[in-house]
Amino acid sequence: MRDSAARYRAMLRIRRFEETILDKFATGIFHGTTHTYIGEEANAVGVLEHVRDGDSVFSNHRCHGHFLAYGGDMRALFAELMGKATGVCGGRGGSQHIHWRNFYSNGVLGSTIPVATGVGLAGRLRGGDDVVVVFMGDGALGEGVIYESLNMAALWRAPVLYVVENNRIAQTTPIELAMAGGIPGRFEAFGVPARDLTSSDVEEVAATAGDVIEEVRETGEPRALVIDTRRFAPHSKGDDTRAESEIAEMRANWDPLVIHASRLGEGERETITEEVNAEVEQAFTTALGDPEPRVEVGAA
Amino acid sequence: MRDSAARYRAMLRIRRFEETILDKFATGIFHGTTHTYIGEEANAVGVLEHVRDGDSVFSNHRCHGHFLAYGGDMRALFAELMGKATGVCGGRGGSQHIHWRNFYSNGVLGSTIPVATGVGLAGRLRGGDDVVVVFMGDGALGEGVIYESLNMAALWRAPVLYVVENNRIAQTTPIELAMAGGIPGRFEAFGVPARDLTSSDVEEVAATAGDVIEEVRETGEPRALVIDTRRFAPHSKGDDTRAESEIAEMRANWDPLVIHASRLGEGERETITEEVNAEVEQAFTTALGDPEPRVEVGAA
Amino acid sequence: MTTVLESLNAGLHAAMETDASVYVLGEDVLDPYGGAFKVTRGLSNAYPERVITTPVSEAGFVGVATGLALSGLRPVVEVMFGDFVTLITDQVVNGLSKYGWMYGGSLDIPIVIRTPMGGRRGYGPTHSQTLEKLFLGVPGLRVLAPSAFLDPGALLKAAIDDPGPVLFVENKLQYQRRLDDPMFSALAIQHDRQEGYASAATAGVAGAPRPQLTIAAYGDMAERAGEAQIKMAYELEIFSELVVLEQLDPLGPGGDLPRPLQDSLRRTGCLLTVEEGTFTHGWGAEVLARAVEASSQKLAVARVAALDSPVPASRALEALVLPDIDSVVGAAQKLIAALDG
Amino acid sequence: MTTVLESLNAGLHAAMETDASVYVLGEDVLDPYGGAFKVTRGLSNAYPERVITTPVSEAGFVGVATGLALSGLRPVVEVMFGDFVTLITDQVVNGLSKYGWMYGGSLDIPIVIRTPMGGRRGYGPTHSQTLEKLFLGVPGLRVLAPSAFLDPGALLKAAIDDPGPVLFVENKLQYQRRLDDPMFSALAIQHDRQEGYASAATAGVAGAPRPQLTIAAYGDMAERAGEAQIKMAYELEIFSELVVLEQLDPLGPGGDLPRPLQDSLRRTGCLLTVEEGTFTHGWGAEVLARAVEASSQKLAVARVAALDSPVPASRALEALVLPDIDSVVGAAQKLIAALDG
Ligand SMILES: Cc1ncc(C[n+]2csc(CCOP(=O)(O)OP(=O)(O)O)c2C)c(N)n1
Ligand SMILES: Cc1ncc(C[n+]2csc(CCOP(=O)(O)OP(=O)(O)O)c2C)c(N)n1
Ligand SMILES: [Mg+2]
Ligand SMILES: [Mg+2]
Repeated sequence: MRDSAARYRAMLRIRRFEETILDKFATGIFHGTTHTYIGEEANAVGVLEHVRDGDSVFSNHRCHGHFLAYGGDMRALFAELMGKATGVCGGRGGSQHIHWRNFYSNGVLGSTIPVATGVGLAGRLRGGDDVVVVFMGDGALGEGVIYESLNMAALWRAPVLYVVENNRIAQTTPIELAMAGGIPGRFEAFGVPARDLTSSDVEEVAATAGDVIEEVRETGEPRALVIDTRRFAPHSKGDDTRAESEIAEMRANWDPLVIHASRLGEGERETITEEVNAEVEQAFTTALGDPEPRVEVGAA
Repeated sequence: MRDSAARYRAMLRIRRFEETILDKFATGIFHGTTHTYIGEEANAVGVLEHVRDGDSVFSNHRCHGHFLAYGGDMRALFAELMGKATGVCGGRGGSQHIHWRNFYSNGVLGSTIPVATGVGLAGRLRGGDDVVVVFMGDGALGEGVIYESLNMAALWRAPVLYVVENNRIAQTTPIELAMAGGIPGRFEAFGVPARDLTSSDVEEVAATAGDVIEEVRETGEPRALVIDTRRFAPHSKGDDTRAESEIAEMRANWDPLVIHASRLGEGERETITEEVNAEVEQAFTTALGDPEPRVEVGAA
Repeated sequence: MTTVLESLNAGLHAAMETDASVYVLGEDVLDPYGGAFKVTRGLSNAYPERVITTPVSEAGFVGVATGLALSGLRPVVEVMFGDFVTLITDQVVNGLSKYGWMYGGSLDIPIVIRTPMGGRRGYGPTHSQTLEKLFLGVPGLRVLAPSAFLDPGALLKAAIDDPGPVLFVENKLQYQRRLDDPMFSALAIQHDRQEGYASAATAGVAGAPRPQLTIAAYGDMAERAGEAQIKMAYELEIFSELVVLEQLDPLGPGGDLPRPLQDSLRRTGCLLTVEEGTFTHGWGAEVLARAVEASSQKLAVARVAALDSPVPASRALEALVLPDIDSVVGAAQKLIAALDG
Repeated sequence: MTTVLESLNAGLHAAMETDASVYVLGEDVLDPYGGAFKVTRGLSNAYPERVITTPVSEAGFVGVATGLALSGLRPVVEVMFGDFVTLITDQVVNGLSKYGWMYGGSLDIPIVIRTPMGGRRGYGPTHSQTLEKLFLGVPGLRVLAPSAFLDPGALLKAAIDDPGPVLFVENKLQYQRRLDDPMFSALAIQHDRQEGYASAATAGVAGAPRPQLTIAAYGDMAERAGEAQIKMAYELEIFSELVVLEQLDPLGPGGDLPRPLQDSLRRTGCLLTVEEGTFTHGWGAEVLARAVEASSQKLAVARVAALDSPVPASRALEALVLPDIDSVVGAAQKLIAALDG
């Protein structure tokens, strides 16, 4: 349970990190792709503040925010996107394939869900009350392996929290064109109780997530949390097919930083902003100066 | 809509066919495997009597009953199981891989569900009111591709009836060990309305199936029908791990032939029985005398 | 100056215009986006009712497309990244490739599955692979790859007319290549039939002496091999014949080595296979095996491919793992040296 | 008189007894049934809490097992029929085989996926295939196949101890073979290391003259090749050396031809590869390619495999499509004839 300043800082770190990526992408220093988390910061920060040492976190293609909120090193993430030796995975994984401590992300939608379920199951088999948190988007819900996993999680009582970040779009496809039925119902149909939250207020997210994660810890059973959220930036770095007015409306009503800002004094906000700007600048410059990987590769 | 005698005959044809297979299997004339439909005859007969010429039917490993109820030739099915040239697929497919007119079966659980959905979609794109009926067991519901298919069926309005024959067991695995949540809910969660029917009375099955298929035809939308049923015989030809008392209870309370018999006069039943016995005997002997396939094979 | 991308896009437009039974399915294929790599651009504007954007359900929509094909329609399915063909393996191997045969041989399954393979964009291990080898040697399936040396759009249109199933393997970096690239003006290129409706191109530096070496390649690596061929001729006086194949499997009639490749090998007695996928159990192994089995003399042989490793994201590491012009040149030099020495 | 089935079952029992982190997952693996082919028989009675029967969710439970492996447990997964590996391709190719490498090289993924391939039982096109070729050449994955000439149970136990992922390819008809089959008493068999913990067996008819031909094979076809070898020696005076490999991929250190096969080829200069899977792009193509690449002299080579067709259900058609003893004999005769002629 963090205070308002800590949460503001955590969200701002993600926002500035992602802005820096988008801003500098054109220069070509980032080889590859990126999927920025701008607008969705409250989810990662609100959910992951409840994660403890033995817990595990699984993420998807849009993993920068999750990684930073988990406690991942900003310079190492910059370096990974630059393909440097100091990158989180030494430049092997890039933006979508990150692993550090108990944090894992993979670029194949849905594919991490059974794996996260297995890590949860292993926790129960070993004993203890570690939990697993796994993030997925609304689009990923098209993948059948997710439902195979939910069924096993419920059958075998795997302490896993399935978090759906429902930004109502998959790449360019609005949810209406991709999803029949409703999201919570898809979890409940497989024996996984689900909560639905429409908010990008980090306090609300943190409160609800805290309750559900506690529930998972205590019961040792799977739960789902569906968070209605908004993606402000393009899917990747490229063109956004959505109307500008639509984006403007989102930024006006859904910005977690704006919503949370009011809880801090102006001075406090300015200090945090300056410190975060400096931290990001510093992490970026350091990564930029980091060495390329030693060129020798062998299959695992 | 058939009369009682026709339904009795249709169910008895399946029963005798399957009994003959089990009875003769040990002799080695059937190369391969089999999954008999004994005890579930009311489903195939009650559902498929509503199928018209332009409609399509997809089946699974337990397809003999569906094929015969669809109108498939008994001698050709015997011949296919014997690997004869006169077999439904010339001996290529065997027990699980049958195709005749608009009837298709495949041995990979779940794999036919998207294909059946596509055939349904094609019908809607072409226009007209043909429907598709696809059968699956409770165990097959473990396959994720089924849920991918339901979602598309609902999104794109495919006129498909998904029939779950819930005999509460998959090979040797009781449903309690394999399924969390409930079956109808799994369809509804993906926007496919479902009906649940607990009965092996062919009249009840026919009535409910008739309503639902009519609904699919009129709305052009997918529906599900979940039929609680019982498998009397072993999964395949081999050992049955269930208690004999359990089987005895099933045979006593769930036998569609017994349940339906009361509606026919004894004389009528005897005539039908004699005729069916003769027909099956005849089909079997003819198939037995049929030629082996000409031995020449090339990939399609 | 048509690009491979424009040619493929035109092929799709032509197919949809001439045949009302052609449908396009895939993720994000609708305009204005027109697909992740823009191959389907303009189709949904022109034929709104025949372009269907799908949920992220690769196995499911390939199965649905199989149902369309079973019903006599001609679906063209896009799998957004070639890496995701791993999700459709069952529908391809146990489904659409078998139906025609196992149901007695009476059924057509006119489906085309298009997907872009390939790396060099830093997308990392799950978005950079060249995985067609998973689907080489699947009975009942035809595997094609367009080439800038031939006609990508025409090949795609022919594949759509094919009564049987086709896996159509594109490549991310190939999209921007020009069909009439002046870079290749130095090459004399001869076109032949390969098998069915697929063609082969045999290229040599115009006016060069007798070729010492045959290079067999396809797709984007064929174009890189072409650059290597020119470089070798002018800088190293190594003269080669490049045989570009549109059909990866079956290679030729009855699966035998295609005629143009046989002819070239008769001239050179030396084979270098080139592909972007990983080395072991790649396309080159079968080509090499067929060539050796068919040849009475001893052939000099070698294969150029990616290292047996996942594709790293980092530019430096990716360049190390993936084969390129210099890998072709280097392998050719070693082969020739071995012959001379 | 231990059978392959008993040996594998004993290997599983030994692994579960000596290592409490070993878990078994699969469909219908519980006693009294003990799995569709009985390989897991007795395990759930002995270790009820470590044997988990799964829903029919191949992709899902392989992914779940990957999670167990990531957590330091040692899952052994059974896929009921080898034909269904098509459903786990993504979890294998983009998941468990990559994690160790792509996450920086620090992770162990000690998972074993066991599955029975093979036909000759009339199960038809989706229950009779030999599909390991889909997974040959997947970086980070080791593919093993037990042999009655070696020690199936020991190999399985070693695979379970392996810190990396293993695909363990069994064969339906192989299960009933005897390890000490008197049929093979005529053979002198030498055992060598192949690569890692995998072994190779080199067999020749005792007291036979210098071998003319090397036969490379694995799994059930290796045993059929052994029968062919004896038949050829006594009936046709064709003398061969049979090299049985437990590891299909990587073949040897660095993927090179394993030592015992190299040695035999040096003796015979003639290679016949034998497998039950379809011909094109099979295991034999890579073995042949590696052999030719490694050899300075001209090798005589040929491959025995199934026809490039689905596996029909009918006994007559199935026998036509699948290779057997006579296919090996026939191919050997042709090779030898070509050498002499
Ligand atoms: C199996 C698979 N199919 C397709 C893609 C390509 N892809 C990457 S992100 C994306 C959209 C995902 O949408 P969603 O799950 O809602 O997450 P969001 O991007 O909205 O955060 C797609 C289709 C992929 N990465 N994996
Ligand atoms: C993908 C796949 N996995 C496993 C099997 C093996 N198998 C054949 S039938 C069966 C049980 C099916 O149970 P259910 O779907 O309930 O149908 P039922 O046999 O009860 O009619 C299994 C596991 C298969 N055929 N396909
Ligand atoms: Mg989304
Ligand atoms: Mg069942």
